[in-house]
Amino acid sequence: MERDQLQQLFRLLAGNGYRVVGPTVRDGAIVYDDVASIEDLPSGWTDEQDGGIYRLTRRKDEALFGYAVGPHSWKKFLHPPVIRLWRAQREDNGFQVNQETDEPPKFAFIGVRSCELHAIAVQDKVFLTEPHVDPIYQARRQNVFIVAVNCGQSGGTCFCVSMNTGPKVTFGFDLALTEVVEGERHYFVVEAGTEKGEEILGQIETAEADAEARLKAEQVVAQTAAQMGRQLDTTDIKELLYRNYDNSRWDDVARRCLTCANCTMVCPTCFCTTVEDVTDLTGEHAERWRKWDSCFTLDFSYIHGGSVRTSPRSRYRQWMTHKLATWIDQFGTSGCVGCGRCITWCPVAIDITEEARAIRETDTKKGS
Amino acid sequence: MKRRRRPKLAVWKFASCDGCQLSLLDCEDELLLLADTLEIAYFLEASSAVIKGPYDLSLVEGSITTPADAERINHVRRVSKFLVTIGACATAGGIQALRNFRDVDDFIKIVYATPAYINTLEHSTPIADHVKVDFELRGCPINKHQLLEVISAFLQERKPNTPAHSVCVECKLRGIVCVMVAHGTPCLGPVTHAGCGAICPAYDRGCYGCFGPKETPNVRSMGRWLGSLGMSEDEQWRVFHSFNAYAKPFRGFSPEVNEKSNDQG
Amino acid sequence: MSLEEHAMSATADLMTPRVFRVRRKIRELRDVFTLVLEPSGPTEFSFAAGQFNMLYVFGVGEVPISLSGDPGQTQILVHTIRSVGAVTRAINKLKRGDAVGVRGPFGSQWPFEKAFGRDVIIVTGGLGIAPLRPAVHQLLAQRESFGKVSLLYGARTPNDILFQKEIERWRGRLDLEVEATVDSAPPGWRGNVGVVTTLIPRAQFDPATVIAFVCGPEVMMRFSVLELEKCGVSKERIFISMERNMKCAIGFCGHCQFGAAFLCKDGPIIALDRVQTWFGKREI
Amino acid sequence: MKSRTIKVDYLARVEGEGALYVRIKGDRVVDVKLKIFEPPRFFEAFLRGRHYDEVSDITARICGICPIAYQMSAVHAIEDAFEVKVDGQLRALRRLIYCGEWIGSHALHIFLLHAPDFLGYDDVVGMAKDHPEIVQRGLQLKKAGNEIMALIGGREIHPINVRVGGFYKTPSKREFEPLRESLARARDEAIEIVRWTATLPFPDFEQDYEFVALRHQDEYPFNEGRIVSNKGLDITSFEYDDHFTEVHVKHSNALHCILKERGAYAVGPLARFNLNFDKLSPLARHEAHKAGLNEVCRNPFQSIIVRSVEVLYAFDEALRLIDEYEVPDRPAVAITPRAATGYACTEAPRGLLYHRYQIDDQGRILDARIVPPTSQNQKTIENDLWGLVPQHLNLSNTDLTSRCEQSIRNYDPCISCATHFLKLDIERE
Ligand SMILES: Cc1cc2nc3c(=O)[nH]c(=O)nc-3n(C[C@H](O)[C@H](O)[C@H](O)COP(=O)(O)OP(=O)(O)OC[C@H]3O[C@@H](n4cnc5c(N)ncnc54)[C@H](O)[C@@H]3O)c2cc1C
Ligand code: SF4
Ligand code: SF4
Ligand code: SF4
Repeated sequence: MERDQLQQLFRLLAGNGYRVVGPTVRDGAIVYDDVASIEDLPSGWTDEQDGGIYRLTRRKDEALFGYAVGPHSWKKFLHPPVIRLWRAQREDNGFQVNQETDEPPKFAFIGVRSCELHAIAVQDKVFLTEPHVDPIYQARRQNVFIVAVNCGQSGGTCFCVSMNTGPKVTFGFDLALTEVVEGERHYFVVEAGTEKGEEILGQIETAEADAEARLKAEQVVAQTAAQMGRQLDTTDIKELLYRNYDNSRWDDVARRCLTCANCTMVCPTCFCTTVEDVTDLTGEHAERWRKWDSCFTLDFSYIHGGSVRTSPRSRYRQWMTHKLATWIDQFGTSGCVGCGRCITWCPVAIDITEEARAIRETDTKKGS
Repeated sequence: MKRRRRPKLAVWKFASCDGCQLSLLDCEDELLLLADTLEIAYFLEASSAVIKGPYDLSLVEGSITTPADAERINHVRRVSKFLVTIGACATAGGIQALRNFRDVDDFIKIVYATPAYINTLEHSTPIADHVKVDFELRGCPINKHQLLEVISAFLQERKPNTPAHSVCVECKLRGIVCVMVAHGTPCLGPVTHAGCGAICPAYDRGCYGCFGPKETPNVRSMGRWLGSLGMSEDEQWRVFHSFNAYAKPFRGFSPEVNEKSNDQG
Repeated sequence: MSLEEHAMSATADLMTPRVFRVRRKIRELRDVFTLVLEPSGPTEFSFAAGQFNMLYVFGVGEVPISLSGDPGQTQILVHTIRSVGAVTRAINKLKRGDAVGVRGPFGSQWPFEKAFGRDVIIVTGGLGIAPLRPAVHQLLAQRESFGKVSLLYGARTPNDILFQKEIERWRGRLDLEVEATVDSAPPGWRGNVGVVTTLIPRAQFDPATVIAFVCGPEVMMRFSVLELEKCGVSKERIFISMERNMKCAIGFCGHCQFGAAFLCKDGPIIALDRVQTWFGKREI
Repeated sequence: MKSRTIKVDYLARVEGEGALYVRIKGDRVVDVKLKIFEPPRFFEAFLRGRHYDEVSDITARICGICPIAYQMSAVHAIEDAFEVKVDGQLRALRRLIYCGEWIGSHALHIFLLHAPDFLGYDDVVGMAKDHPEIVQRGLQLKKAGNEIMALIGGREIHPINVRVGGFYKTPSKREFEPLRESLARARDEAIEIVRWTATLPFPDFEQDYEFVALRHQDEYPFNEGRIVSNKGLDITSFEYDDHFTEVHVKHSNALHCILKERGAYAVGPLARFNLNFDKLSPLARHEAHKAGLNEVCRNPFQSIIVRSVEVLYAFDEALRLIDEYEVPDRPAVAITPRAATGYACTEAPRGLLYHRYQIDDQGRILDARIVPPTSQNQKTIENDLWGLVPQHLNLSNTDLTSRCEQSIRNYDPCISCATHFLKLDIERE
């Protein structure tokens, strides 16, 4: 598929009632937002990432997906940061509660990475596992059309290879693209993952990818896998963390950690929320709002008399142990997909792979 | 609607810029409803009518800087059932608390030709240093939506939703690109109390801390990082010593001497 | 409605409070009261001993509160509440006929099926007896299914003993061992003085098979567990009821995590062996 | 001889804390004091040693009612020191945000502080019961002004987007669309308000004032212009200190500013209007005429009409600026600090606001001087009372007191940079 045909895909999706969202450049970063055409994509841009640092830079070519992942993740569409759950009105001798009835849009995601597909799969487990299904997540999730992209380049903080979540997309997409830029030639190798995907693809005139193109696409992914910016040894990680609740490394990281919650906000799997019960001045009208929350706030663990996790040490420990260990007990998978966002967007460059390594190195009960 | 006696509202001013009480008048859409819900009993900026206390809800703006005000706040407390301080002046001493770090006589000489006429205290102090405060609303200035939230919460006897976490949380909820990570712009968001809606990062500048310290702020680590972004020690000192200079975790900040290796340990 | 849609609207219902009315309010202690609620329209509900509801006071907020009534009674919801903060105070102000929002019931229950044919020891302190009252009712209702049943209860002072009349009634039964103790007593108190753990070694139960139900302040549970273990009760037979902040009560908000457990769905009642990694550690 | 004292311990409906003291012996006024006891906050002192880039945020905190004025005078004075010129759309945006502040501040004064005097109410809430439409209109106007500030500045009080050299971020054209609509609606309302203020009852009272304001060759003044007066003054901000001086009087924590040569003078809407009538927009001029204002208005009570004319003008100007807006290439011009002293006056809603900064080559402030409009008007306010009281000796004490307060409010004194009444003592000798 050529660049122009990608444009056609945008039109088809919009024509089919999808709200097309994808990567675009804003305020010095590649964010996910509405995209009307391929003009809105970050053509020729890439990102340089390291702990606490993200910079947009120009590429030598005009690749559309030549960057890693930015500050946003798809969870902002599937699991909205702020949403009203219901409204209530005081009535004679009581009140009446009205559920929200707004129909969410049908989203088409453009440019979903393998780690992000894994992150979505992780949140599926959180929100779509019986007996309780989150209707807000479900309504958005069930209609989404996913155009995935195989990563052509890894970011400075990525470690999907360690987490077994990339860089090649293997499931969960309707269409998957591999972008190939070679001199003058710039094309995409497309693979359909679902019938929905086939159907849309069928409406675009594309040439069957030849063997060479397929090989090129394979090479792109293999190259990326070899470039990982970070590594994390996951051997027995759960047991490791379970026996290291008292490791002094937690004190060390607490001296640096700002408990600002950025890591949890940017994490594509973090799902925690709080609710705010509000009223207007008349007191006749009440609403409940749900907002993303984080285990780094004091209110998060507040029970009458004080917060359970008052020390920054215990809050960092909660976050990292949840991501890498308790998650496995809860959902049968790691809560970390190796996207590297928490490393890049931590204002003071705290690095989960580094902290995990430090714990492993100082594991007093090694082998026990 | 069950109509109770309307609670009496009083608004008091101490050393301040008036901005926080103006926030109440800036609620253009709610002002008349507010006056209907509460009896505005004492609010000199808005009304000549003064109704006697006691007052159910007192909003106090400004810091204590004169001996007379130190007396007056005791009176305010006595006539107030529920006392809410509004703004950085009232909750942290305000910008004028910068005097607390220097000799106030020098300050007087700089501004006034005849210093003898000026009767002022050495320190500008928050209201809570003088009397019991029931709730503190942060900000320089306060956010009017938060003010309405506090008043609505008071009326319903519930806890106001004014989270004490970092500005970063608001910043991320809005999907703003972090100016510190993406642009290298120093930002106090990670140690600053939420409430403004992360406006500075939304306008492409670093947060300058006008809502004061968040819960458990790690100012030392913040300072170290600001240093690594190129802020001099003097700049670091200044950035923590502005509108909430006298708020404890900021007050005590002193830059660490920059070691060669900018390690994060 | 497809099955999928059904599941969805079912959860949506769990996210929205239903309106109940206060039928009765009973003052138990200075700051503790029992609220009897009834549905404001025809609604079906049932609950199991140990479960809790989220109670919402219009315009004030919502808090988790255990069911403290007899699970056999399906027409009413009974809650026993200590007034400590904004929401519980607001609940305390409710009068007969006032509306309350209810979501629930949520959470796990006391494991009766595991206790069939065995001794049961109940160790509780303070308000911890509230979620155990339904359990006692159920044990008594099926009394012949269990071995020896003992109820050990600690309170701060004689004036803090909750459900005093009922406890007296239970104490009068021959098929139930009831012991109460207080931390400190005025002269004239003829009962036990000391912490509740001191009652454990004296209670009659077979440590090799007994099932223990423990509920109370976290410190109290910690020491009770130590004592039970000392007597030879193994972890998988000790059930504790844990408390953490809760917002959604259906496992989405993350607040109630205690190690790997979501206390709103894996708990509040949980076997000690499932949380032994975390139980007794600080700031979990 | 009978003598009485009019004493107002806390002036109400003014911004900040002040008191009034008037002593009358028979039919002679023997003492007038506008006391300002708003506690001193020492801005000039703690500005020393701060960085030039902090000044606009810090000085904004002098006054919550007109923070933009402080920011504008500060950035212009500093740019003067660094010899930087900010023009084009960045200059236009500064005018635009200033329009927002004029509207917000004037609307506050007209409806919430001053109009209740004319109609005999304690406050706007009382007034709203009998004149609901007027009050609603007023609040909507105020809101429209605040919207301008919030959009460009980030928030209405102590905006965060103003900096030396321009802004941190400039709005896109699209962001102005909804604002444009509400401003267009508000402009129509503002016309009604000019007409309405003209119907208020005004006492006959005129004095021979020296009016001082900025005058710019092309425009009604906000940020630039020469300082001129109806008595021949015509200087630049650089010369301000040569012609004006501040005196510290015992009864006040605010400094009184006077013209070295001629003493008291008046700044503010009346002064601006009288010296710049020709620069108003045709619509504003037209409505001013219809409202019965001539090119020169010497009745300070009519300042309420002048304020509403300025509100109308500000809407007109804001709409013009929005229509001509193009996103500038960069949000701010580059700054290189140098050791120098910079001077600037801008037109705060209440009048001329002078800032002077001496800066070192690192961009640190060595010395700062700030003269707010209210200090400049203080003497004139007292003079008005000297003139007004003898004319109204027949009034009861209560009525005379209200008249005095109303007369003070003519100047919209901002006591934080100068607001209020509690107790009235009448002493008879
Ligand atoms: C599963 C469970 C069962 C409970 N059963 C009972 C009961 O039967 N009787 C009883 O009196 N209390 C019970 N509690 C405790 C009760 O929920 C708290 O006392 C109550 O939330 C306090 O709310 P407040 O607004 O009055 O107090 P505040 O201190 O003002 O609390 C503010 C908010 O923090 C949260 N919070 C505070 N304390 C707790 C807490 N202990 N647990 C969870 N969230 C908390 C709530 O969201 C509350 O609104 C139970 C708690 C849990 C988790
Ligand atoms: S790491 Fe923290 S915020 Fe993220 S899902 Fe776990 S508990 Fe929630
Ligand atoms: S806190 Fe800031 S905005 Fe509020 S009164 Fe003080 S100086 Fe003004
Ligand atoms: S811009 Fe500032 S407030 Fe926003 S996330 Fe970054 S550090 Fe936090």
